[in-house]
Amino acid sequence: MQSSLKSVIAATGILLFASAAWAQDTVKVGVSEPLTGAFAASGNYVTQGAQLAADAINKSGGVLGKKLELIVEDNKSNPTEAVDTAERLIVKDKVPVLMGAWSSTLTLAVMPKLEEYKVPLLVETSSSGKITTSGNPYIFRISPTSEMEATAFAPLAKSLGIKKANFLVTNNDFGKGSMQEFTKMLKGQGVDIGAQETMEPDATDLSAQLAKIKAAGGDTLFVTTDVAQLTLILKQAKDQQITMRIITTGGSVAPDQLIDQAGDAANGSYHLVFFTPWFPDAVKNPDVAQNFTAAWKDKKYNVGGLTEGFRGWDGIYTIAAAINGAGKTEPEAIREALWKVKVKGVNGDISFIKQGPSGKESGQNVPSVYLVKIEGGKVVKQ
Amino acid sequence: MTAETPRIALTVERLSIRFGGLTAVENMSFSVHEGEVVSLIGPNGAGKTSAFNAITGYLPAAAGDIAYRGKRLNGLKPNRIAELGVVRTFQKTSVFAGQTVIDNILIGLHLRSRQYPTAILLRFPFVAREEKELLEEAHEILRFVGINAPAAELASSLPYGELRLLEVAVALAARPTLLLLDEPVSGMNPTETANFMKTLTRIRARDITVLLVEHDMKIVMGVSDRVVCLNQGRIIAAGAPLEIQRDPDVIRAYLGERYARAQD
Amino acid sequence: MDLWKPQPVGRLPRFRQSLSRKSCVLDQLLQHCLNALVLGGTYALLGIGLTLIFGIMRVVNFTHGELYSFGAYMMFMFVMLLHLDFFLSLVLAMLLGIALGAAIEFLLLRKLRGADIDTTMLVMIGAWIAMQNLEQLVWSGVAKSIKTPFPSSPLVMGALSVSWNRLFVLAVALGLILCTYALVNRTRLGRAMRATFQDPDTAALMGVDIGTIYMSTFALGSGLAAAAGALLGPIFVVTPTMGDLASLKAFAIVILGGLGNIVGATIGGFILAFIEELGAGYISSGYRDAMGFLLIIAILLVRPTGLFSRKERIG
Amino acid sequence: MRRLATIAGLAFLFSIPLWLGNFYLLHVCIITGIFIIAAMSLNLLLGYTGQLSLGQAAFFGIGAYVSSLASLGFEVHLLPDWLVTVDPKPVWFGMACAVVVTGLCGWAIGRIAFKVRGAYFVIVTISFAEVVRLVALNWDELTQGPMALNNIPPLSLVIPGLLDITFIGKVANYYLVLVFAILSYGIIARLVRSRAGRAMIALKENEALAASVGIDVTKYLVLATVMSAAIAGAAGALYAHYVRIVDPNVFLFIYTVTMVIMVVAGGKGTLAGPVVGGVIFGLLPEGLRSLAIAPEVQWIVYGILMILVVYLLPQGIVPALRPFLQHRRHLDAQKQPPADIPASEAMS
Repeated sequence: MQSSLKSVIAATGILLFASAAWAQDTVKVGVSEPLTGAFAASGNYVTQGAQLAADAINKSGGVLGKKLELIVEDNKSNPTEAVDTAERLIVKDKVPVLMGAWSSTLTLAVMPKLEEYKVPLLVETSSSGKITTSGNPYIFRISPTSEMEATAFAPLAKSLGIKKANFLVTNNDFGKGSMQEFTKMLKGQGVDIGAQETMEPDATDLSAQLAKIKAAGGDTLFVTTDVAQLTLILKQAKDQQITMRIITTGGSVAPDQLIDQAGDAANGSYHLVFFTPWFPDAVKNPDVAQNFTAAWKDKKYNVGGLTEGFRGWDGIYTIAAAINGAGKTEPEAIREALWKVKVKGVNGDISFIKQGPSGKESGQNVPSVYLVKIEGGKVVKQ
Repeated sequence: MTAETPRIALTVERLSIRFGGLTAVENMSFSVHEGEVVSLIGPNGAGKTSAFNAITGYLPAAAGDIAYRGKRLNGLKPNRIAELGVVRTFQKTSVFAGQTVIDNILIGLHLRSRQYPTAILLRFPFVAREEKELLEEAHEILRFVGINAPAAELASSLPYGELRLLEVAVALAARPTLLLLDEPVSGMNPTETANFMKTLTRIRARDITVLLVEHDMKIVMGVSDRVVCLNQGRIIAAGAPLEIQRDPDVIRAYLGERYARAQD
Repeated sequence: MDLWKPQPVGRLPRFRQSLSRKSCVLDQLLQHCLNALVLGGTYALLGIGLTLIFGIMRVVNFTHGELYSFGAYMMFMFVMLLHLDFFLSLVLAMLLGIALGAAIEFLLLRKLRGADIDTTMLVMIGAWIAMQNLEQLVWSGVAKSIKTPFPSSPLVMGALSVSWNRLFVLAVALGLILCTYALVNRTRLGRAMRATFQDPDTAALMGVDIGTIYMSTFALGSGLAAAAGALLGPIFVVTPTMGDLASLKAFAIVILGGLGNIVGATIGGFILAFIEELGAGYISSGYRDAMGFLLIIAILLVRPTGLFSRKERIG
Repeated sequence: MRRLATIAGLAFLFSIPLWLGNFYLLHVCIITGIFIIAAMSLNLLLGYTGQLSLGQAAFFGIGAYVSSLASLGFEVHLLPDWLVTVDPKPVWFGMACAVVVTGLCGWAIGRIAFKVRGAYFVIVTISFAEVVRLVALNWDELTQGPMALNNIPPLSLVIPGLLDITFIGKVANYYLVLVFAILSYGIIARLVRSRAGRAMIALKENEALAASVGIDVTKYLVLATVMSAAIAGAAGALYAHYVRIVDPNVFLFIYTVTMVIMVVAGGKGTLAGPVVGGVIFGLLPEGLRSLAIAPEVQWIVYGILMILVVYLLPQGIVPALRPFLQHRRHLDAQKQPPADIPASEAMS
């Protein structure tokens, strides 16, 4: 918690000051993340990961012979605020490339600004399909779409023996997009769909939704939200004796933090994640994962945040590779270069395929997806 | 009603006012003729101000009828009653304290003015013309009641006597045909009181009917055509000042010492 | 894979489902009521704190929600950072809430006594903004959770269940409400409070030290809000903005119960909780928080003095 | 003299985009301008009728949503089998709808205000804003809920063969907001310096006395809330078509608080107050930001300033400066009729 506080101050304060002082000598990258509000926990982890990546890159010589400088703005988990941060980063700080904005809703909100100012955005977390299919050529996404997650999960639906599934998701593009894709996938497998409940991202008392879900019956509950709310759901589900198998999607659930904060209420839950620090051999690029994990632990950041923080790391490394590839810090050149990057990331190898209407395609990475389970206070492979 | 008798302006019939279980006024009946000055007197708590409040719509009447020029006032809101020409002042000094003297009067001229929101926003020519007339009229009212303070002075910074005159000026601006004054001279020094008497005479001269609540008997006896005396919510006597002065009930209930003092 | 043939799953269970559905409906209703009961306790706690301040001091206390989150953060600090005993932390959080309330009264409200209600309201809004952002600066915007010593498996009664932690909260809340009631109705201080509520000027003439009464009232109200935060923090999570809705709901409860009416605020707290919980369960969970506000608007239109106010009274 | 100063001031405001050069600062000016309009609308209620409405963000937000929805078009089931479809309308029409709808909301709130006053009125207005926010959050079919209304079209004015402007850039939007601000100022100035404005002031100063001289208190309170709401709605519509995104957070209490601070600090019940307060509190965040100060600190400063203003300048900045202008005001008041407001002169 101290570290996150530090990052907030560092992000909004020192770096802004620095930007004024050494404007000429650095390569600026804009980062818009939710540092406060409903998604604050995840946003701070991603920002920490991004900062670690920038430090590591700078230690090994920076980009184009200059230091990489992150200008972090807090989008307050609020779409209008997210647009404002993009406006500020592009118009005021004149960054040639952005990373953000965590939630799909926030990213979708920022997208028109990218077209207006012609600046590329590297999307590190958002999962809504709409982001890459709406024909915005300034979008490059390294995180999986909900559809990819659902497809990856499909074979498991049978092996887990899911017969009737319920949903509890945040009332935004992230949650609803996920619910839509998983419903489609499950229906295709002949699974009954029970209650489909939504919740506000900052709701804390979910007992009413859980009571409804319990009454609906079924064997599985799919949950899509971030770690803070998920902790509450696990605890409150246990209070109400909901014995369904809980499966989370979206990868923003930090199982270690769940074990720590929800205690044995976390036992028996399944989680779709995109980085598995618990099984170093299972990841595609063990050395990269090793570097990241070491840097994270070095800073004494919360280990629960590893599964979220890696997104920031991968995002910044991808951006750095694109800037190096472009050879200059111009938005259009960086956008061109992003199509050619091949980066060894924590999640796996990052490169972009084309998605969306032709002529205005967005870039989409094909990342790895893992399912893990919490059992006896430990994360186990599924 | 024959032609010779003066026309009746205000009639109060069997008026009762209650607060919860407490009866403030009971079965009160009296009337005021056009152009008259009538005083309502009685010891504290006799129900004078309550009667005022009921007539002007600030208190609901529990029973009875109030009518002005044939129109029933019961249940009307104060502003509707003011539109009918019945305007009052308040016992506790009551002006628009944060506004200048002239603005106080301009507010008082509300009923005189004919502007409506559309005309104001679109600035119809008559609006500016009317504003000019209103300002002239406001200055005229100031002169009429005899306020000497600068028109741009804040009302809150006026000396007490002028403040009470300003109250009357605001009421006069509403163009009353019946003016109800609630203890207008209480707290004034003799000079201020004398000044006020003059103003009251001028008001009379304008054919404005006046209903007065006052403790100062010099004023009451000096200006009233008729006096109604209340005690404990009931009328105990009514008539010309001289009759009232001689009425044994009144003397017993109220005038005894007080009037005796005033006579000296 | 043969198990996935539709027939055996389709018929038999349909019959069983309709049987179990009936009991499910009842269970769900009872579960909602149980949840509401627990929630109502803390609402009542928030409500009586505010109704005392609002009733006696005529201050629309926008910092009430901040005291609530302050209590929760103190709980977090004591339990999670200083590793103090859970129950001791609860007491400490409440005491600090009392102290903070007294400080606010002394620093901000004392000089404004007699000022109109809008002026104090603006000051309290300013204090609220400053406090909330200070909290965010100190604790960051990331939600904190607090560990509890209660067993993690709930108390089970048939199909119903409730966590021990929530039962504890309900018990403590009811205890604090009774204590407050007794304080106002059975002690010298309480009598002076009631006198001040009726008529501060006369009370002052009769020798009541209005300054002390105001400070005690504000401190007591603040302490109750902090206690509510300290109780609920471990059940939910602690965030800098957690108090915003809480204080709006407290306003709703005060209006529901009538100004300065402790019993009214207690009943109002439970009514609000039941309406919210049942509304969320059977109408729409999204409009859960709207129920309270719709209730306020409706009540004020029908009965501008609140649901339970006879005349303005206290106790 | 006065007229000259006004013309000079307006010339300065109109010249800003010509020499500012920095688009980001222009963006800040536009947002500030929009909030000044909203603050002026609040001032009509708070400053002139004395009703502390803490639901002003509701009108602002309703204006933003109505205008956006009308110009984006929408489909909504009012009953399960009754689908209402609205095709996209021109933006100017959407903005007009916003003004009308917020005016109607203002009418409703004005009627309520007649029943409850003081603290209760404040709480009713807060509740109103909160209910509207929750509706915007949950009525996804119409408002997209927390997913926000995106890609809102910018205002474009097309008169065939004569005019064709799309307000998409910063400079165009700046002038749009400036014109709206002058218009709103003019409307409010005309209103408060008329019979209607005097009635509102009377209502604030002394309601009983106002009624006694024939002022229909309810009528003018309703008039004030309708005008106030409509202007706030227009500001909200401007905001929506400038930032081109609206989400339910637009109803948050913090926006109302921003407006209240602007009005109270500048001087409630004065025409210039919200403008002065708006300029200070609109530009202050950027000043603090450039001093490398965290946003939380900015808000802490806001909160403390608000307390200090109430303590030290209870009337606000503009009335505190008034003694310097007192001499001329005396003359104004003695002269008949009072000189009309310069801004509206510049307009007509």
